Amino acid sequence: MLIYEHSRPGRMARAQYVAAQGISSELADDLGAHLRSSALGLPEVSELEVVRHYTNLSSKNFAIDKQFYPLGSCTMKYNPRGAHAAASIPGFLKRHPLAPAANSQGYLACAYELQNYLKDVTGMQAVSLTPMAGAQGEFAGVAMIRAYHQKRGDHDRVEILVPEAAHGTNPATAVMCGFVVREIPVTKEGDVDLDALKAVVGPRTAGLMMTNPSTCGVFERQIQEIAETVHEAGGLLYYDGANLNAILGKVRPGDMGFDVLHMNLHKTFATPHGGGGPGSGPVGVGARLAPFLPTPTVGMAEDGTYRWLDHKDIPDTIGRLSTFMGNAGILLRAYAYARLLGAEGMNRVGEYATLNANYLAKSLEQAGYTLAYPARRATHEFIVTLASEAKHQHVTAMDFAKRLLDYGYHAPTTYFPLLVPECLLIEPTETESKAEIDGFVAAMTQIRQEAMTEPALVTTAPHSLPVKRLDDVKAARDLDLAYKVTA
Amino acid sequence: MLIYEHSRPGRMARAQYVAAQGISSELADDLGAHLRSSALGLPEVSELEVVRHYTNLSSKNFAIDKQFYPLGSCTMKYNPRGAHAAASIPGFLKRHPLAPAANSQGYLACAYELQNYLKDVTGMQAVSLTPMAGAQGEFAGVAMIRAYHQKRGDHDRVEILVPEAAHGTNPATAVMCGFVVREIPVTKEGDVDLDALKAVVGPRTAGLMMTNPSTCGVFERQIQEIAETVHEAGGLLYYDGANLNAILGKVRPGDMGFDVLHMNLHKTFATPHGGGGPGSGPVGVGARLAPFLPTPTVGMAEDGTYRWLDHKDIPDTIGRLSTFMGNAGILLRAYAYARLLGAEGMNRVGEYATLNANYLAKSLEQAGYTLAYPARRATHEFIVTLASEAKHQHVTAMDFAKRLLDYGYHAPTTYFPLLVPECLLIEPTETESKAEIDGFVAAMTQIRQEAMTEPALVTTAPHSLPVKRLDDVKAARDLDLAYKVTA
Amino acid sequence: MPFIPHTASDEQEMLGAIGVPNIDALFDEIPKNLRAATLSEVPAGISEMALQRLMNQRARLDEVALSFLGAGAYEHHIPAAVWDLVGRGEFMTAYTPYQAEASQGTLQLIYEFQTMMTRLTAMDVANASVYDGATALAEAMLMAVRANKSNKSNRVVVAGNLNPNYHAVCHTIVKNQGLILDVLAHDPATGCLPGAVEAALEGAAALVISYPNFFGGLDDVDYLTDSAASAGALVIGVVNPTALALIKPPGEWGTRGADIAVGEGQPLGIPLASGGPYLGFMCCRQQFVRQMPGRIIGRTVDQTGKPGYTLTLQAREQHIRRGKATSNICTNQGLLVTAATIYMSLLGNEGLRQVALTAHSGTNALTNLACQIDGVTARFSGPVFHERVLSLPVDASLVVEKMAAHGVLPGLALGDWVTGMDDCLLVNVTETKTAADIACFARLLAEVIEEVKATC
Amino acid sequence: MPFIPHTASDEQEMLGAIGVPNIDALFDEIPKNLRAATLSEVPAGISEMALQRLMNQRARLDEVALSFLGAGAYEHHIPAAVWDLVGRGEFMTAYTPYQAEASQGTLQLIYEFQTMMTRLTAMDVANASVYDGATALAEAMLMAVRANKSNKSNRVVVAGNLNPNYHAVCHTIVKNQGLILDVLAHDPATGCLPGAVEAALEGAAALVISYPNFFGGLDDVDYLTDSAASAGALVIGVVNPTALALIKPPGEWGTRGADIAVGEGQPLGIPLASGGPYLGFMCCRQQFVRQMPGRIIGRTVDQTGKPGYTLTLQAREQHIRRGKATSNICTNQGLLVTAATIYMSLLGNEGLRQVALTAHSGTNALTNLACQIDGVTARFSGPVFHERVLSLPVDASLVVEKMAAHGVLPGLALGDWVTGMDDCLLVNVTETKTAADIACFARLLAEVIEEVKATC
Ligand SMILES: Cc1ncc(COP(=O)(O)O)c(C=O)c1O
Ligand SMILES: Cc1ncc(COP(=O)(O)O)c(C=O)c1O
Repeated sequence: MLIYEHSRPGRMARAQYVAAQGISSELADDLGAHLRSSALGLPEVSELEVVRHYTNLSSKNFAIDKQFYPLGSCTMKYNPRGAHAAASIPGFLKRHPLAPAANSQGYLACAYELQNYLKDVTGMQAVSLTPMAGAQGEFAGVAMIRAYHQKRGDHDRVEILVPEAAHGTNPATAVMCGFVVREIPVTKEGDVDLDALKAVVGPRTAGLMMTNPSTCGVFERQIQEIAETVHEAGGLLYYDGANLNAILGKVRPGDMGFDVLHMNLHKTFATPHGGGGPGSGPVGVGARLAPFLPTPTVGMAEDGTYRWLDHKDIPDTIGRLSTFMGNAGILLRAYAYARLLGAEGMNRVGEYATLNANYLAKSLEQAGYTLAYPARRATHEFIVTLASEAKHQHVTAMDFAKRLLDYGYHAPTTYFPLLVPECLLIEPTETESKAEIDGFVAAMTQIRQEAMTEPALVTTAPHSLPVKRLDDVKAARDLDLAYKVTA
Repeated sequence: MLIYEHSRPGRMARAQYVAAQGISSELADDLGAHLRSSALGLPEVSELEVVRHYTNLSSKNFAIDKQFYPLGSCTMKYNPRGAHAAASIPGFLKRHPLAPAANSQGYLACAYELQNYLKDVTGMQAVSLTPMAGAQGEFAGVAMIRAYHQKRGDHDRVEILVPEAAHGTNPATAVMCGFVVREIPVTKEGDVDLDALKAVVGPRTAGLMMTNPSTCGVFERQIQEIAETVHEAGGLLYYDGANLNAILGKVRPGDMGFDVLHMNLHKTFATPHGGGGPGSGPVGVGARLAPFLPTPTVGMAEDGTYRWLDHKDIPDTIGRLSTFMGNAGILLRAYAYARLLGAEGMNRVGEYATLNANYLAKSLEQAGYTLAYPARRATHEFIVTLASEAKHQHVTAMDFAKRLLDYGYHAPTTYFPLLVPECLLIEPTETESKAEIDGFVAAMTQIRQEAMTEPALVTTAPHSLPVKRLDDVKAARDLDLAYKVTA
Repeated sequence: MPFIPHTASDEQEMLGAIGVPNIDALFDEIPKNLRAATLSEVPAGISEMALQRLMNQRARLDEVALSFLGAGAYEHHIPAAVWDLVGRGEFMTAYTPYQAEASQGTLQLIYEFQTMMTRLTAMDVANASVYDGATALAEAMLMAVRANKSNKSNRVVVAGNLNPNYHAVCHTIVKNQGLILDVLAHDPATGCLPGAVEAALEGAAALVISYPNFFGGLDDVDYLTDSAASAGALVIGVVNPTALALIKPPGEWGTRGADIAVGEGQPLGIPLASGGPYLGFMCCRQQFVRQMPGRIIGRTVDQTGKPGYTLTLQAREQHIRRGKATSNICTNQGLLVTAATIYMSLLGNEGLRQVALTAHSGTNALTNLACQIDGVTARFSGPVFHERVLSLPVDASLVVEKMAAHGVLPGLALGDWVTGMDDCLLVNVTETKTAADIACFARLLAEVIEEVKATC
Repeated sequence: MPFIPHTASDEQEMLGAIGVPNIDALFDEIPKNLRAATLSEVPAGISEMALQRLMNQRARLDEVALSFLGAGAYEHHIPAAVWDLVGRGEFMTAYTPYQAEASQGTLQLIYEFQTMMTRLTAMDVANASVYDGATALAEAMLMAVRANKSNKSNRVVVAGNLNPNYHAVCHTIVKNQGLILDVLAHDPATGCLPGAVEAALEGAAALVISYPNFFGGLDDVDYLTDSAASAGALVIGVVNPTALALIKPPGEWGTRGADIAVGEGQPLGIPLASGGPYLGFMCCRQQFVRQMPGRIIGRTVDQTGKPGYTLTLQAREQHIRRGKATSNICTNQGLLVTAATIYMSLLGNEGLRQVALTAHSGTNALTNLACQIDGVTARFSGPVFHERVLSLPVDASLVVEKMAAHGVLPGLALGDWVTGMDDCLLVNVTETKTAADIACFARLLAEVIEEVKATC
């Protein structure tokens, strides 16, 4: 039932009628012709109805707080409640973004220190916290690459190279920044095809976007050679930080030769995903791109107080990316997370994320599943391909995914990266226990059995959720994007 | 699965290791022989495991926030989140109960004003907020009655009269206060049997405990005559305020002739029930019992500041009932609720609680159910008796109750009051909408149908809950009250 | 009517169905002369926004910068996860789990709580809470007198170093049933009970020991327990749950352990909040379980053999036994049990131990620093748990007043609490206090003492 | 390792199963010379307790007593229920609803959000949010240029009275795709756009109107919309959702309404929180839905015909279309959509109207009071919504500085924002401001002006 179906004309949550003391909310006659005459069309419900409706709706979601959620490339790990509490202190929640710096030293201190931590973990020279998600971080990074070449008068560099395994945001970003995308093939072993790269790299190359470990769940072993190749051709290297969780404290993108990167704090720094955001995608840069960082960033004045840096301080900035200063509340959570972990804790993130992934990969292999890159170490994630199951039992990766829901596990990422057929990209993260992983393997083993003996059970799954499999085709064909009230 | 079943030796929620800065938590060798040598025996789990375990456990509860919960005598109405927020402000949460009054004027102001509001709504002369639940309020009230008679040297008054429909806490309280209980029968119409009362009342009568509306869900029409009868005999009248919701703003117990009462703020003042508490049971008294009020209470000094009143101010007090000053946090919620409603809002509570109950009673009667007191007006609650269904279809009140759970409604109170066979005591409260009540009636109609045509469906219910009907006999016979770890 | 959902047309339809012209008609059984006058003290309703602002202003008045007040309620760090979970509507807005199948969440949680409490105290069984520590003790006294089959005494010997408020509450509650509370005075030199208690215990139904005692000190519980056992008295231990991470649990006192253990659950994840809601816990030997008041959850199975949880032994309770119940308690402190259970799960064995150890070290550090101030000494010298009496060269209540004006609550001035202790300050240090806090305390204390001296 | 659950024996078993001697061996594919140096900037980990204390101290530094700052982010009362519900783990710790069957909670909620937004704006369809108001506008510009089939222009005419930060963000984002932003200067006397815009609009792909504008003023949207329509330009309305409870929704501007409506969702139950996370909303005509970026939820049915909700039109998105997507946006502002949806449900039609009306009255009251101060005038005279520019007799930035030192943020000094407005203060009043607050503002303003005058 929709909240609108609880609505009755004239019903109200009266405690939310907010006329301020001493202020009469008389009619706004002075607005004249600007006055709205049509109904607002919001639901009219009681406070209990709202609380009950959304409490019950929430129970229809899977969530990290409820179950294992091994969504590859998404890093669904525990979101510390302590970080949430820290960011929810009234002084922070009520701070207006345009409050004078003198009244903002608390927030600025956190942001300043976070910039430093992020430089440290990535091996970069400078950081801007303003991008509001990974994709916006990518935008900022690629826009800086463009600004760099333009500043140098290097106007022919119109191409961005992207390995074919890349996340969709990479090519989409390159296009948003006005570049042409060239895809680079990936070898059977999951590495970039170096010959293919060398064949396309050249004076038109503005840069290469990649992530390492790659979205194939393996570490790109030739990274130094790739970096040299691109750099020699005059291009820059962009690091998509979505996979930073795999290497936190182990290798730094800056040391691998990357010139610019974004981080997904909502992944590596454990801020909650919120059912689709908010995220935060700070960018880090080496010396060459530092002059182009998006504003604002935080600096320290000579007297030790913190202040905002804007286009006056960074004249070549690509500019502003958000109305104010990015998803500050998420940055506070990430800052809190960094403080809780400390340097030692950070080092262990990559270690245990990798341990869990390799253990799970090995266990699934033993249960009869086919790994996409069996000869490789798993990183923080790995790929299982169900091509054979799809061919012989006609049970697809999507069927396996849906059936997992019945067992109370969220499904891994399906059909990504696109180059591996019928794949599941599985990322357990470091905050899951061995027992939880073993439970998942047991379910997968069972489903494999079902696929052999009773495939219909799997192909018509899920069976125990609020709805059965949904008709996506109808959704796109008979578009119903807003409730039409029966007046 | 129990939290203990997630436990692994050495596992820990490391962020909760709290060694304070600059304090080394070295071994406490100075404790010598006092040192504990045995294991603590707590579970060893990660923070995510805790969050996940209790999030999932919570989903196994019915709750006001999730569904209609018409538990008679319990007043399960909406618990405003605004009141919860008000009581959760750090300054209140961190206030130490023994903080000097000079550092406590915020809390004291709320408590002082709440005392006044409660006097007003009950028609009493003085109030003490210290009792921590209804039963403790009863204790305070009856102990005051005892202290009153003792102070007057009236030592023969050893009996407390209680109508047979009374809540179990009434006789239990009388006994705790050292009295003998005499039950008074109730007529077919739900009124106290006045002749029976007159027959037992006398020089041994310390007082009469009752509630009005009674637990039969009807208003005691002879209340004035009852009061006169008891008073003339030298006894005092105790009002069990559990039913105050029915008459808020309509009649005041003080005006009916009661000398002392407790209120269940966790019912009438909408503080959450918490799965079994906390509650708060302030007592109000007329002039005669004011000298005996439990301490502490809050008074105002001449300079307008608030201060605690203790045995120095109330020398005849029955004494202290809690380590500090009662369930202060609940009092703050009740205060907030009173402020949100205001006088006008209070008046409407009783009105709409009564409207809902009468509408529901009428609807169920039309659906074929038998009302226990069909000739009477329902108050805020009413009784349905399933004696006939139990006799003819062998479907009991408990079966109806369990089956309701399958329909997503919490069951009404069953088998209380004891004098009505196979009864359901139903209290919808004022915060439920007509649509919600209609839905409940539809479910009840359906279940009645099932009881006729497919009784096994009802007698083996519930079918859709985390467990099926539980074996209470085994629970009491093979006592298993704590988990035995398999080492 | 902030929370009433009725629209005018709902109301009309409902009145029509009932067959009355207006709501007032529903009250026609109430004698006219009783109909209430309008409320005069309750002000007009305000919005949630106005309420929030008002309450923020008031709460601000009660803020202090630093507090060393203990005396039965302790400032601990509460992990953020605790109240995020406790505040979930499913826990917060459920009733007592009478319908077991619809309340497995709360029921299992209480079963886990019972398990944790039995282990922490090393006792056999635990109940699902009573109101607070003091009422838990009162109930334990009544219970002990009922349960002690070896004598028919109604006399309970109470340690003189018990929190005076506990004593006061017990007095209020048990006197009506004719119990006699005899105080076993503590040794004024040590703050502990005397070394010979045999005489005092003769013919007593029970002995109440506080461990730690009101002064933070640790009595010789082994000796006391064994002495009580020889005298045929049951032993009731009043314990601090945090302390039990470090010191001997009641189930291990003496040769056979205490018979009943009670205490205040507040330190287990429950905010100070002006004194409540907290939770009183009660544990006992298996043999006394039918004498224990309050709710008890048992594990059982459903019709299919699946494990489940339910209220059990209800024949002890008022809703079944009415006047013959073990107590009149009904609503208890369910939500606080939820908090305590989650707190103990998050802390675990090592976490709780660290809380206790840090508090212990901090207390020692504070004692050392404070005793460097001229005229300040530790009133008693034995070991303590996280609380210590300091003897000051001036009236302690003046010191409290002056330090409080600086936003620091230095502890409890004992003058109003224990006769002859006007110069004494009961100071508590938990894991929340850093070395800097302790230094700040000592600095301000020294200053304020000088100030008081100067003005006297 | 605060959140890693592995025990030593877990680790050993897992390594054994994998067949490696230690965790380090799992990194053997990484070239040795790349292995990281230890972190030098990240300090040692602290406990949650220490963190909480640190953050409390820092947050305290940022507290102010009273604020009249608006300029794109507004202080509103947020009902307590909103974040109690939003903070539920089921909403907060779920991912984007890729597995529809396991995400019906979030999906249905977004569908409800889309419905509410279409109604509030009187537009046909809405998406599930983009980052914030400014990026919503940037996306709308790109979308308009793609969608405008009547001309091939890449020129967007932007109202000069648009929030300068919105303009800056759009510039950053759209310039890379070759869009040209032409500013349509506002009339310095009225703060509104000029009465004749035909020439400026010629050949433009779109016109951006801000309603209210940056100064709080209300442009003649009917005229502007109709002019754009005649010129073949699409109309993008940048609107404040609270204002729409009082003033004309973009779908009703002029004869045919705006084509795209965007704005900042922050006023709908989202705390100021230093500028984010907020949410940008986007609505448009049905015919442009396939050009709209971001997630869109559709209602459909499951295999049994039961209604359900799912992500739809994914062929617009980067994960399907990669380089050909409408935008690169992936993660958006889901949790804030949750907050806004619950906020709008709680307020309802009349509740939101009251918020707007109260803010409006308060703004008028403040204007009247402030203009009684010698030398203070309203910079523009037309009607406004909850924001107004005051012209001061002294430099506004000095006034802000001095009032802020008293804990009152009087608004935004416009000197750094709009040339020639050094004496101007942009003041916002929402429903949170009482008559007493406004009086306090005026009193302090008068004082501070005198002070500045004296020191100059
Ligand atoms: C590999 C990769 N790159 C980029 C992104 C984009 O990040 P965001 O969703 O925060 O925009 C993601 C997240 O989905 C990702 O997995
Ligand atoms: C009629 C009546 N009296 C007394 C009580 C006891 O109140 P409490 O449970 O708060 O002790 C109740 C609550 O169950 C009740 O319904």
